[in-house]
Amino acid sequence: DGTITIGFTNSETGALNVDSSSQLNGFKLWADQVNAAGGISVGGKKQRVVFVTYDDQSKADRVQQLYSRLILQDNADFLFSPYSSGLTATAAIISEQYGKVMITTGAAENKTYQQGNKYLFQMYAPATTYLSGALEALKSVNPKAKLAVAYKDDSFSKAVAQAALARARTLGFEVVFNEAYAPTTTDFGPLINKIISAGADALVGGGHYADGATLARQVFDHKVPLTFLSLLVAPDSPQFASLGDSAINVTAPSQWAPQVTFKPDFGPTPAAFDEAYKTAYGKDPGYHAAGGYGAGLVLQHAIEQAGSLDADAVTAKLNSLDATIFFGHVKFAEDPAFHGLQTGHAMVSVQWQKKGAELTKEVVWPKGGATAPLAYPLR
Amino acid sequence: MSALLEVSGLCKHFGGLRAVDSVAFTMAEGEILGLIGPNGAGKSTVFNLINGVIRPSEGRVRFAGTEITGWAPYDVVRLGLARTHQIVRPLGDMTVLENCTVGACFGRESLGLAAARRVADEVLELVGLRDRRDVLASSLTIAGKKRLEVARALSARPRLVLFDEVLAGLNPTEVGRMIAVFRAIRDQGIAILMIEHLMQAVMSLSDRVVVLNFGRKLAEGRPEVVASDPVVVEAYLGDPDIAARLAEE
Amino acid sequence: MSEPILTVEGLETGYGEVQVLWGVSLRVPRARVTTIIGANGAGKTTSLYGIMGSVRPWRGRVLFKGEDVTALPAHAKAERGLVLVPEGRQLFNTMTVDENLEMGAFPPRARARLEDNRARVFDLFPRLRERRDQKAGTFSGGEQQMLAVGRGLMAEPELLMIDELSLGLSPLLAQQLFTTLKTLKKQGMTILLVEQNVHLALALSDYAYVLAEGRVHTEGPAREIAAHGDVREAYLGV
Amino acid sequence: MEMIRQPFFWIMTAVIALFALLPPLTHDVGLRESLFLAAVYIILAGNLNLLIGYTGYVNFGNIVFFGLGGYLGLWLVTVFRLPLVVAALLAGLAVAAMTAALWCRILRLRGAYFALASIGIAEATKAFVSNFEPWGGATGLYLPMGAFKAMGGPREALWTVYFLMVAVMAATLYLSYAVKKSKFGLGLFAIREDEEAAGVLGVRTPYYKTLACTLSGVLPAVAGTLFFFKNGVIQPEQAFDLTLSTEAIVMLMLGGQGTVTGAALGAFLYEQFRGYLLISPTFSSFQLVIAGALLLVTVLFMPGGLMGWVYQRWPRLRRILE
Amino acid sequence: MLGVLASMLDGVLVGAVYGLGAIGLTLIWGVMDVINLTHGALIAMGMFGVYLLFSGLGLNPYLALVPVAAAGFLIGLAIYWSAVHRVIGRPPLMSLLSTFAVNMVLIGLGTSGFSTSPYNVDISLPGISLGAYTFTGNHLVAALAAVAIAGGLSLFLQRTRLGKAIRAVSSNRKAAELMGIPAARVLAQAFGIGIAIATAAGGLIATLFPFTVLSGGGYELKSFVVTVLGGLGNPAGALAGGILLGLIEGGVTPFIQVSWIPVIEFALFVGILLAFPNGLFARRGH
Ligand SMILES: Nc1ncnc2c1ncn2[C@@H]1O[C@H](COP(=O)(O)OP(=O)(O)OP(=O)(O)O)[C@@H](O)[C@H]1O
Ligand SMILES: Nc1ncnc2c1ncn2[C@@H]1O[C@H](COP(=O)(O)OP(=O)(O)OP(=O)(O)O)[C@@H](O)[C@H]1O
Ligand SMILES: [Mg+2]
Ligand SMILES: [Mg+2]
Repeated sequence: DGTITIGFTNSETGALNVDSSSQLNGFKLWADQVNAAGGISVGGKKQRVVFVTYDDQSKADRVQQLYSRLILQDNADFLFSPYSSGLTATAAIISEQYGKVMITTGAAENKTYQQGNKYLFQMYAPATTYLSGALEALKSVNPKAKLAVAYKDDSFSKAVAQAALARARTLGFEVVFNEAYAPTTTDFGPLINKIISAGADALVGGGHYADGATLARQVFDHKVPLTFLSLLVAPDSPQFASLGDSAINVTAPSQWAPQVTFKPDFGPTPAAFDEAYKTAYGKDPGYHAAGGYGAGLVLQHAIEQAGSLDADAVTAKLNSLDATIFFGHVKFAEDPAFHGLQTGHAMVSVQWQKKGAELTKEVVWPKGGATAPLAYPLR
Repeated sequence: MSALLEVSGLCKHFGGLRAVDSVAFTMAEGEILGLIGPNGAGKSTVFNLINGVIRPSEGRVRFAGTEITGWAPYDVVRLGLARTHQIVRPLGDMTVLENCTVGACFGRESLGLAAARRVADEVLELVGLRDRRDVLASSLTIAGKKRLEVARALSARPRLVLFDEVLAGLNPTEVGRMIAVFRAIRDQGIAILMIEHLMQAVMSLSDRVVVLNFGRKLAEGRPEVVASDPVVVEAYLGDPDIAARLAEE
Repeated sequence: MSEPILTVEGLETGYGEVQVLWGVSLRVPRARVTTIIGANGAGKTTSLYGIMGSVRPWRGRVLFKGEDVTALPAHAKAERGLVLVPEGRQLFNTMTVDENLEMGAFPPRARARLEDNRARVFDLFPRLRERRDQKAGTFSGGEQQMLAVGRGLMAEPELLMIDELSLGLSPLLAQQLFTTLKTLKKQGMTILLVEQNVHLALALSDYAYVLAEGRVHTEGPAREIAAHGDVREAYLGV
Repeated sequence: MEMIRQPFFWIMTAVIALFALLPPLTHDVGLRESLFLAAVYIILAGNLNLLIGYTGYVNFGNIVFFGLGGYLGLWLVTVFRLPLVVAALLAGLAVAAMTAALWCRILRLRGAYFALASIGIAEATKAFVSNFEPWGGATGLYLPMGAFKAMGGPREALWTVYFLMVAVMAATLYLSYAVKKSKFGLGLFAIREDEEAAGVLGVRTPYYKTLACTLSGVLPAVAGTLFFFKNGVIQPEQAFDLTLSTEAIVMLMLGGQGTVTGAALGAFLYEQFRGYLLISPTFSSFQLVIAGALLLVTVLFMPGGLMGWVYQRWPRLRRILE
Repeated sequence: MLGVLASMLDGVLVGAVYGLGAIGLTLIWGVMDVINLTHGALIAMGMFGVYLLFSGLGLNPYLALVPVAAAGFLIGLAIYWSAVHRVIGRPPLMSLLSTFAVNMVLIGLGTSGFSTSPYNVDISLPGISLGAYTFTGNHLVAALAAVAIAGGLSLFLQRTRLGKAIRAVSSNRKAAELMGIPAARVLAQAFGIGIAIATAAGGLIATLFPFTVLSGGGYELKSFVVTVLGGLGNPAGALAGGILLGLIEGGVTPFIQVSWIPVIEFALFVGILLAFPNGLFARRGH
């Protein structure tokens, strides 16, 4: 028929709800624009995009059931992954056996790509690279900083933190505190007291939105004497501004920010995307939104190159893809040991800065793409 | 021949209360011993101590030549000592038959299911619950439940049964019938230790009677002797022709 | 004789599908002791529960002090002075003797005279005074019976119904209880008694009903019943 | 072996046959996936029945058997390269051993307190495993594709796992039936009704309880290995999900505790029902509300669960559908 | 050293709130032998109640507790009559099931209304500091409120007629009816009280930590622990249990990785259960 079906589950309910849904907005925006333009042209013929989605409740129980259904009942031509690394690994078993291309957005845990998958492609820069930018930024202002690392006890955050620790050592920081906290933590009092006791003056880590926002707020409430604070995921979301003073000068690694100045080989410019997103949803796009859009864009590009919906043809194009889009540089590892791992994309560091009464999110690292100098110290 | 049951220096304290205070007595094979005494004298507690529901503070219990002090109830039954509860404890959601089958399965001979059912049937016949065998135990009347207690205890094929006020709640005629049943049981060579407040039954059944008062043994001996013992009358039996005095205006 | 305090007309009820009562009619005159006797399973307890409403009547009427109370829940009847001391004690096992008695005096009308009644009960059963702080559940069978009756008296009953009064009581205590009932009767209390110690029961009562298979088999003045041939043979064991 | 002569034995066998044959004959993978989950639920509810339905001990921690089994199994497969079946069986035995050792003490607690303790155990285990590095801590264990290769590629592997799961389900059904019909079962029922009285009647209550609890752990553990092997990854949050524990209890009650049919039926219907709501476009956003409402209605108006209702309506079936 | 002291104090403050959170559960459980699985959902409901009154009407969160608790009481009555009454006295699992069902409905409505994303009540009262460590005013106030409510309730149960009636009904419903106690109504009120306190607790927690529709679950779990520490149906015990729990958490954190706290916590919980089968502060056995 004349349509291209893309199937995926997203976490409408459960722990991953927030991050997962902003990504969904990205997907939708992409699909709307494509369809407005008549669809994706496959061998000269325009085909419209339709989504089929189910709620996976952020749980593994039914993921395989749902992905089988997407492939077999709903005849999905292509797949997007569920949000988290665990669910993605589970879904991949199905997608792989039916040879369906699945673009992952979210699943940043490197392990996911070391299971010998052939049709799995990662949109985001892998977990291992998340915090290096933040640490370099810190080094530039305070090489002697006593570093505390506190991260959510889940696979993604843990992978990030471990990479960060390694990096910190090579950069010559003294790590005075290093602990994971339970994913459900809402009371960071005990943790914060320990960080104070450890005499740390810089804190990096975090996890996802809920815990990250809470941590930032309680660091502020407890008047922790920190000079530098960089957290995963949470500060990148526009919602973070609602924390008010607690948000000031908090930095975050970001897959993408509206201010970046990439020159796309295809697709919209960063500014154009930013614009479109604002008009569509009335709020700034976070990187999950951008990633979602990017995933669609990359898939579309590969399909058009291949000129067919055949999975292997599209896979070939994705394997050979090496281009820059509004989201940044995209290149997938071809080495079977970790096939599909994102190797091209580089991350930026953003920081919430107080401009008069306004809180604005500025890119502060790398210096090249920076829109404002790093504000230091924290308070 | 050595005694079947031998209780010596038995004591049980609840906090300050000496519920049972150095009680001692013995029973021979196939004997019927009546255990009487005022309410709260410690009779049921003695039962609990004998079959191991609670551990004695002091004293020893020997049964069939084995020291069973502090044994768990389920081991005591396997040795052939079964009991009933004064405050009935039917297995409510199981049928009358199933209740007795449990008794037989895990009793002295620990029978298989089929054999156990046969035993259970016989016993139910004996106590006159045969026609109720398939109703839920919870739907029996109090007296019915007491009969069930008797049946369950007998299903274990015991050498000694402890009956705790199983005649209470029967009217004199029904009591008469149960007395016959008890005789039948005894004729099977099963010894009976029974707590009763119904003198009619105690007198006509018991070979010997032990009287408890405030946890201590007050008297012991042949029924008619004990019954005429002024101490017992004063503490327990009271006025024989009370009925007359109630009737007169 | 004054009009009865309690009248039961053609009461029918049972459990689940099983019908137990097949039209029981009773009249309980004021300031008298009335007795119900009958074999096990005859339906005595069920009748009392039917009257209280603990078992819902299927057919028939219950009139208390002239008022039709058939449909009222048990607690409403207790508030009107219709009190049952149930078979098998039914104490508040996790509460102390004192608290049990106090709960007996829950209805407003009884609350007022709580202290006097408590004193009266304690005189009746000194054992309860000695053990006022013991948990009811750990009482001996007979002690529980004392407490059950005592709790009933706490409720300022106008009609006191007792199921198996002497069940589990030592002869001496049973005698004492019956004597107490006699005094209560003299004081003008109305009593409906279910009792297996038929001799004492009939001796105490003025009027008696014999229940068999859920029907009233015979009724009449206690003396006549006691003398009645097949009653003697069926229930008095002679 | 007079079990064979009972009609119910053949009814069970027929149902199992349907599970085993329908998907391959229809080549319907969707059906397979749905029946797979149903089988898992039946295993959970069915074994739980041994403890709750037969013995009267409410175990909120039943998911621990499943989760631990999964971890042990995947660990054996990934680290020691053991074949799946061997790993699964070993996991089952290991869990049984742990249960026998640990739970016999817990089982001294009565009623509500046992329920509480079981929750405690579930949470403690989960928290422990998320910190236990040999098992990947919070990251969990990922299964290399190689493991599937050994079984002739993912496609075949998933089919094999499905059949294995059906086998475990069969074992569950036969086991609960055999127990119910046995002297052992009678003892358990006695304990459920009144533990003191059971003891006085000669039932060795401590041993029986421990045995029942241990038995109820073996097959879920085996199932756990299979389930997470199929998922390709196991993580604490998924392995020790207390909600699933509670849901298992719900299924049991829904079908009618103490009956083999009830446990199975309850589990099956619950799975189908939740599955349907989840994918149905109209309900999906309200699926919880609807599921809840319907459950409530069933509980209130079918106290004995489905089987309770059936027995009331057709008393004769009590003899046939155990 | 100061650090240890500080985190123990923090623990006590939070613990008091845990205690309050558990009271509703332990009360209902002890009184009518109902394991109320809606507890968590209703704690969450309390959180959102305060949140709405605060961010919507700008009502002071602590004042908002009053209407929230009142609403909680009514909701409690509603749940009792609709879901609990018919299953009471049936095998304990029945009530477990019906409350679980209601819980599903509540959570379902909650998620469709607020999704599962976090909210918070944005006030911070001036706190006090101890060296580098700060105790927020919110914690102090919450702890005090918790103690007050718990104290009031246990007085109510021990002293008042209704209180005793509640215990009587829980001990023997049939007898209570015969003694003129309207059992059903009494139970309904007990349930209502339990829920009112649960929602109030939720409201207090909302002033301390951010929350989602699902947050209640975590506190429900802690409530189970606290219930055991404190003994079934014993509010004062629950409070003590809660504080103890907080103290333990605070006491161990300085010495172990925080991610190990749950392990310690629940292992300890099971241990205590085995050592004191009727709860640490149990006054009446069960
Ligand atoms: N668990 C317990 N805790 C405290 N006191 C107890 C306990 N069990 C029994 N008692 C007390 O011990 C005494 C003896 O109780 P027991 O049941 O043996 O009396 P009994 O002789 O059987 O009386 P009855 O003829 O009324 O049954 C009673 O006063 C009772 O209150
Ligand atoms: N809860 C119940 N469920 C079902 N049937 C019952 C129940 N209680 C009593 N019955 C039945 O009702 C009938 C009458 O019982 P009831 O208790 O009224 O007899 P009763 O005259 O009090 O006997 P008893 O002298 O033994 O107390 C009996 O056949 C009994 O089996
Ligand atoms: Mg006794
Ligand atoms: Mg009766």
